[in-house]
Amino acid sequence: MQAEKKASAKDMTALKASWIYQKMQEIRQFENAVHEIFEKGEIPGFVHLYAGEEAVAVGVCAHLTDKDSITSTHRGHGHCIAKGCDIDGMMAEIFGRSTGLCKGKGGSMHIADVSKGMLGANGIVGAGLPLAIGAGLTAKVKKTDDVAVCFFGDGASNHGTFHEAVNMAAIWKLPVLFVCENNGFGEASTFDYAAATDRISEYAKAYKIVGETVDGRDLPSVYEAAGNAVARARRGEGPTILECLTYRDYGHFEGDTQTYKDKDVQDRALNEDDAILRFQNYAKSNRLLGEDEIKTIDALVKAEIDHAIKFAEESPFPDASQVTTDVYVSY
Amino acid sequence: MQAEKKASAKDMTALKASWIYQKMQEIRQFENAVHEIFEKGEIPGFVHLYAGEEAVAVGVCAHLTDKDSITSTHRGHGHCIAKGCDIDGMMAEIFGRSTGLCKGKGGSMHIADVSKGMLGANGIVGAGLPLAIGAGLTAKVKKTDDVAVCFFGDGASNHGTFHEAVNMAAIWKLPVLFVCENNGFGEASTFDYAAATDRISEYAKAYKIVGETVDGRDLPSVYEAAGNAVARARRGEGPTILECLTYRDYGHFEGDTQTYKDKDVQDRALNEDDAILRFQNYAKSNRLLGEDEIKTIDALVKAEIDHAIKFAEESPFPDASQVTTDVYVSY
Amino acid sequence: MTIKMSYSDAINDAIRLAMRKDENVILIGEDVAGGAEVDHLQDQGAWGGVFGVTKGIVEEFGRGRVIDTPIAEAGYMGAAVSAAATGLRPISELMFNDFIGSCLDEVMNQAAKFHYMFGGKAKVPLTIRTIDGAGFNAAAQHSQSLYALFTHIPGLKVVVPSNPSDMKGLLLNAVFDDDPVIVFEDKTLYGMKGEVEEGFYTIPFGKAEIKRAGSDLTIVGIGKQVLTALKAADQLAKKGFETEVIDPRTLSPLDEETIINSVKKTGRLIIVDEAYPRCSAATDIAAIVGDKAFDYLDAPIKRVTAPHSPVPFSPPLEKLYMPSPEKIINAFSLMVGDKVFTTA
Amino acid sequence: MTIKMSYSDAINDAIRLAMRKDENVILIGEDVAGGAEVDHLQDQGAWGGVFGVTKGIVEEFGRGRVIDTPIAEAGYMGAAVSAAATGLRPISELMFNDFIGSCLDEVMNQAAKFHYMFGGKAKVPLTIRTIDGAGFNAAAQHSQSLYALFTHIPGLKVVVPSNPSDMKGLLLNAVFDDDPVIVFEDKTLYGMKGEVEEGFYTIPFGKAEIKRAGSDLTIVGIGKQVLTALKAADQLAKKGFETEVIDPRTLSPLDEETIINSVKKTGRLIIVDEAYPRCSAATDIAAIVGDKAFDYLDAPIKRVTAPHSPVPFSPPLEKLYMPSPEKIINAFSLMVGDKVFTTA
Ligand SMILES: Cc1ncc(C[n+]2csc(CCOP(=O)(O)OP(=O)(O)O)c2C)c(N)n1
Ligand SMILES: Cc1ncc(C[n+]2csc(CCOP(=O)(O)OP(=O)(O)O)c2C)c(N)n1
Ligand SMILES: [Mg+2]
Ligand SMILES: [Mg+2]
Repeated sequence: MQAEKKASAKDMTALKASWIYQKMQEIRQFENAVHEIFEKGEIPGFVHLYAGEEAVAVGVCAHLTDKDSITSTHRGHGHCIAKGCDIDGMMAEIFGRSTGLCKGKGGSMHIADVSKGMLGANGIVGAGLPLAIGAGLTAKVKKTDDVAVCFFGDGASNHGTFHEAVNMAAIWKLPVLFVCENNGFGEASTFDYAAATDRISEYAKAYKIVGETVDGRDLPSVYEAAGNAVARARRGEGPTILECLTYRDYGHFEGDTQTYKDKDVQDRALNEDDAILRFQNYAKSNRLLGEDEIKTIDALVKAEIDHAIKFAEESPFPDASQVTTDVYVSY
Repeated sequence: MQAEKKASAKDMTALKASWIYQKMQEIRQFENAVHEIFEKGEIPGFVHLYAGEEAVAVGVCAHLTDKDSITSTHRGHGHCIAKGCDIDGMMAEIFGRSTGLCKGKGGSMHIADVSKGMLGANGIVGAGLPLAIGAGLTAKVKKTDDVAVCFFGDGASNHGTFHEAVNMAAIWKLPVLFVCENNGFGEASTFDYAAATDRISEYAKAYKIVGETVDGRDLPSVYEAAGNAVARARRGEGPTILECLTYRDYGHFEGDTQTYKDKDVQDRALNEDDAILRFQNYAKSNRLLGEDEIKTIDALVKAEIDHAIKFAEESPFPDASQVTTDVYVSY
Repeated sequence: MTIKMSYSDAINDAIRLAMRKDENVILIGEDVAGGAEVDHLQDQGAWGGVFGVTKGIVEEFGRGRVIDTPIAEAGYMGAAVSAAATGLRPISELMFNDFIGSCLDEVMNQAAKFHYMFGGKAKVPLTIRTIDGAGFNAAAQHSQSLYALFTHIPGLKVVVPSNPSDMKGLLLNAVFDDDPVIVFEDKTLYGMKGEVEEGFYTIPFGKAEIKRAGSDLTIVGIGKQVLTALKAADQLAKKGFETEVIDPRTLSPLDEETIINSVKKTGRLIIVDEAYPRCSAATDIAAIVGDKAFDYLDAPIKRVTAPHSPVPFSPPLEKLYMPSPEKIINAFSLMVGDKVFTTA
Repeated sequence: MTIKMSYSDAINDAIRLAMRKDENVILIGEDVAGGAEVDHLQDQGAWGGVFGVTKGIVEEFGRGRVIDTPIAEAGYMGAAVSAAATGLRPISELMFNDFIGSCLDEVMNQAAKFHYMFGGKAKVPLTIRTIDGAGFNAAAQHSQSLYALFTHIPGLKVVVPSNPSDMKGLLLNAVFDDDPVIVFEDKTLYGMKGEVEEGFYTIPFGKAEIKRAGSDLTIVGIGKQVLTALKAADQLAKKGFETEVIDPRTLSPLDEETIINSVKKTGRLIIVDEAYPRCSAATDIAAIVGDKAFDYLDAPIKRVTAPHSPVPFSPPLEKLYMPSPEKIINAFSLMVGDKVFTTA
């Protein structure tokens, strides 16, 4: 097998950087908007915000097409946006409207768009890991070069499905990328408490697959590592565990008092360690994006989000008949 | 903390060797007898024989008292005998008689004797792993120095409960010894196929606990490694994964055609690599047991097993009322 | 002496009383202490569960007996089972009953069967606390009411408290019961206030409570649906029908006698259950009563349940999904003939 | 053209026909090929499942489509769910239905709910094959009949074939159905022979079969218990009672109409179900019929089921545990008054 050229963040084009920045902004502004609307009491149910972790979803999905699949978590808005889900449809879904991506039946924790390869946010921690194996298996059986990416949390890494899924991906050499979003917490419990290991990527050794830990607030690091892992997967070289160290800017869910958070760490995350700020700086110093372009994108995204909110608010709730439709394809 | 003296097989007393040899013989002869009786059609249900793996159960249980707990598997007869379960009661249980250890309600796959710290053979692969954590937790909460040993197979190591249990034992530093009986197969599938790792003890590194692999057909190796692991657990130094490489002399269950077995490997296991033969040689060359003593034990065990069979055969089946008793303590 | 207390506080109170009474009682589950091992965080700041129900308990009893677990339901539930078999009385929290998919084996094949499989020689005094119920827009994976699954399984006891006072007494009974028990906490009831006896008391299993007496109709409500039944009873009373409302309190064991005696008197039965309709607690009670009180029935037994659908997220859909006083009254009108209501 | 074939061979035949028809059909599970990756072992020597039901299938279709898995039910069942959602039609074997404790989430919260939660925009054409049934002395963890748990859950279809011909047609229907389906294979029926149509055919879900016509009594048997019902019907015929025996074939959807029409004719219903009695298929059918055929019932609906106990190991206990023709006849005698039988 001939040595493959390694991907490098240096190869990022201005076009790609612009896409990346827009997606990061979309996630951030989407989440900030949901946060505010939730506080006003206009959004029902449980909502888990992705703000702060944008570099992970976007840095990974930058390497994927609609034919590639991702599985997600309860904290799924970021994955949806990065994978190309319609933002109006997402917002309407969170509002429980008939125009939502799932007709309002799923809500925040179950946004999905299979046509975009987004196999659903998931309310069950650890559930996405085996699901990613299935998408990888489809690629293998159908002999495509599609890959499946599994986003999961540090908390989920302690669930049995992590072990079962990684082992299966390894023995079958499936085109699967396990992306751990290690934000240091599973709800209120710390990763340090709940996991014996220091690094989730450490497990890779025992499974004889590639494991790597990167700074998950640094877009270029995620982008580069994910690029290499996705390329390996497409070449049939099997799975990778990619651990991204990150932080969630909001609480575990909306309404969380966050007593377990360290103020200093939170401050740093919201300021100098902010993923978007860091990518702005990177893109500017590497002449990928200019200040003007950034402002344009910021404004464009603001308009998108405003539109989404309006769209959602003006959309009707589902019709009564919808309670019992879509249970089966046929029954 | 002062350096603890390491246990060594060299410290094995003649008395211990005699106990060990007797237990190994009891297991072997018990299983051979069950095999024959099953072939004659006198034993109902599913039966999985432990013959060939005696060095593991006995080498480990040699370090335990009735206050220590073990969890077991579908292949549980060996664990029961090594932990001191009554052999008459075991045989009667396998025959489904009212005098069985479980009054005939459990059968081969569910023999248990909590008073001996034997928490039950188990029909569910992987189930014993979390159960061992519970016994370890009881020891920790009650501040005893009891340990819990979990016997599990190479096949079970791929189940999610393995990961969940080992991680919990590690973060809580529980007095638990995970003993993997790696006999190379989970039913008809090989360990090499089903597990990405080469060595189950390899996982230990990621959990930051001690892991070791020993020749599981060599009693002294198991004895020594288990002795050290049990001592560490009693001292509060946490869990160990002890992988014992072994082989099952019979099929997965009685009735198995064993097409997946390699004849040469099987031949070696039944002859020069036989665990009992090897321990005989060891005990003789280390002057722990003489030829006469061995013969005496062999005969004594034969009488025990004959007695157990007779006891079982002559025992009545449970009374009809037993169908619905023991469902609850009170209802 | 009684004091006014919420459903949530009644749980907290019961757990503390149990832990004070017996040092073998431990509390284990995800974030039951909450905020484990964060240096700057004192125990008093810890979450105490996702709804704060167990808040403060770690302060009183310490981390040795209030144990936060990794997200590993099979692992910690299995641990709780054998901790129970080896001498503790664990209260194990399964955060949402919807998560039983990760640890059904430990409950169904281990906890429920040890006593029987081992010939009565082991016991498993385990209490599982878990959250059920729709009404919070928590969508399909966080709104189920899965008590039927557990009622199906011999060896388990199933408790569905509908108010703070019952919750406290039934939960305390669960902890000191020698069999595995699962207690359902309806998430929409946590804020419900009620008079609760101070100090230690237990309510036995298998004893239904007649919440309201009546002679024209019997309604059995499961868990929170007792409240829906009471509302319907109020409305029916205005139309001149006296309803007997029964809260079975436990589904396994089930107090068949109280229900059957009531139906013998009223001749009519409606079961209100927000769970899925097939192979459910509603069909269970209907089948039993239909058999044993056959000669006394003046009308078919009606079940007012969720439809055979997952729980929808969208608030108006979820509202339609749930049983309601109107649906109960509709069912009754079918039983007695519509015109009663059109003339009312 | 029909040929004589065992229940086991009918399954094997159905799987092969499905895999020939559509290359997206794969077979996945523990040892479904059997003897994976042993150098000296050719595919033809491979086990083909723990009872040899899928023997030879790997020879025809290769390891790419017949996939042995590690012992990781959550892992491979979850994989099968999303393989289905991304374009395959997996047949996933859960070796014994008792093992559902390791993968209920994948079935209950993922497979069953995707279509609904995602607003109808995803489908999960997954077939789960699993072994149930007592009678083999396989004890409490390998003898359960857990179809009620699945019937409870909206989004799943539940199939309980009682003979080789139904098995083949229903299994083929399952594979090409666009919803998740679970098919129960009673382990004690694998050797049962019957006439089976050659080649590809399907039997639609929700269509019960009347196995025997009669006017005095209706018996609904679930799965293997259809056979017990038929034996009881023979014995009752000798006493002058004509029994209609109905095999519902699928529990979800349930052919209520056929059962209700029969009861309207006979006025009497016994349901025979070897599963646990509470919140069961038996209570389900009893509740539905008790509601919808109330005016036609001449006697209470009786359920002949297992007791509320785990399955005992000891052969005589297991025999007592199961439904039997005698128990059915006893139930009938209670319905019509004992003296009919004492004089017979
Ligand atoms: C099986 C299961 N157990 C528990 C929960 C409750 N829960 C929801 S999110 C969460 C924490 C997850 O932590 P992590 O995986 O690190 O993701 P993060 O929230 O940090 O993004 C928990 C325990 C659940 N939804 N599913
Ligand atoms: C959860 C579960 N899955 C599958 C099975 C079926 N089964 C019984 S034993 C066995 C193989 C176990 O292999 P291993 O753990 O290596 O133990 P061994 O039989 O080699 O002693 C399997 C798959 C089971 N009993 N439980
Ligand atoms: Mg996290
Ligand atoms: Mg093995």
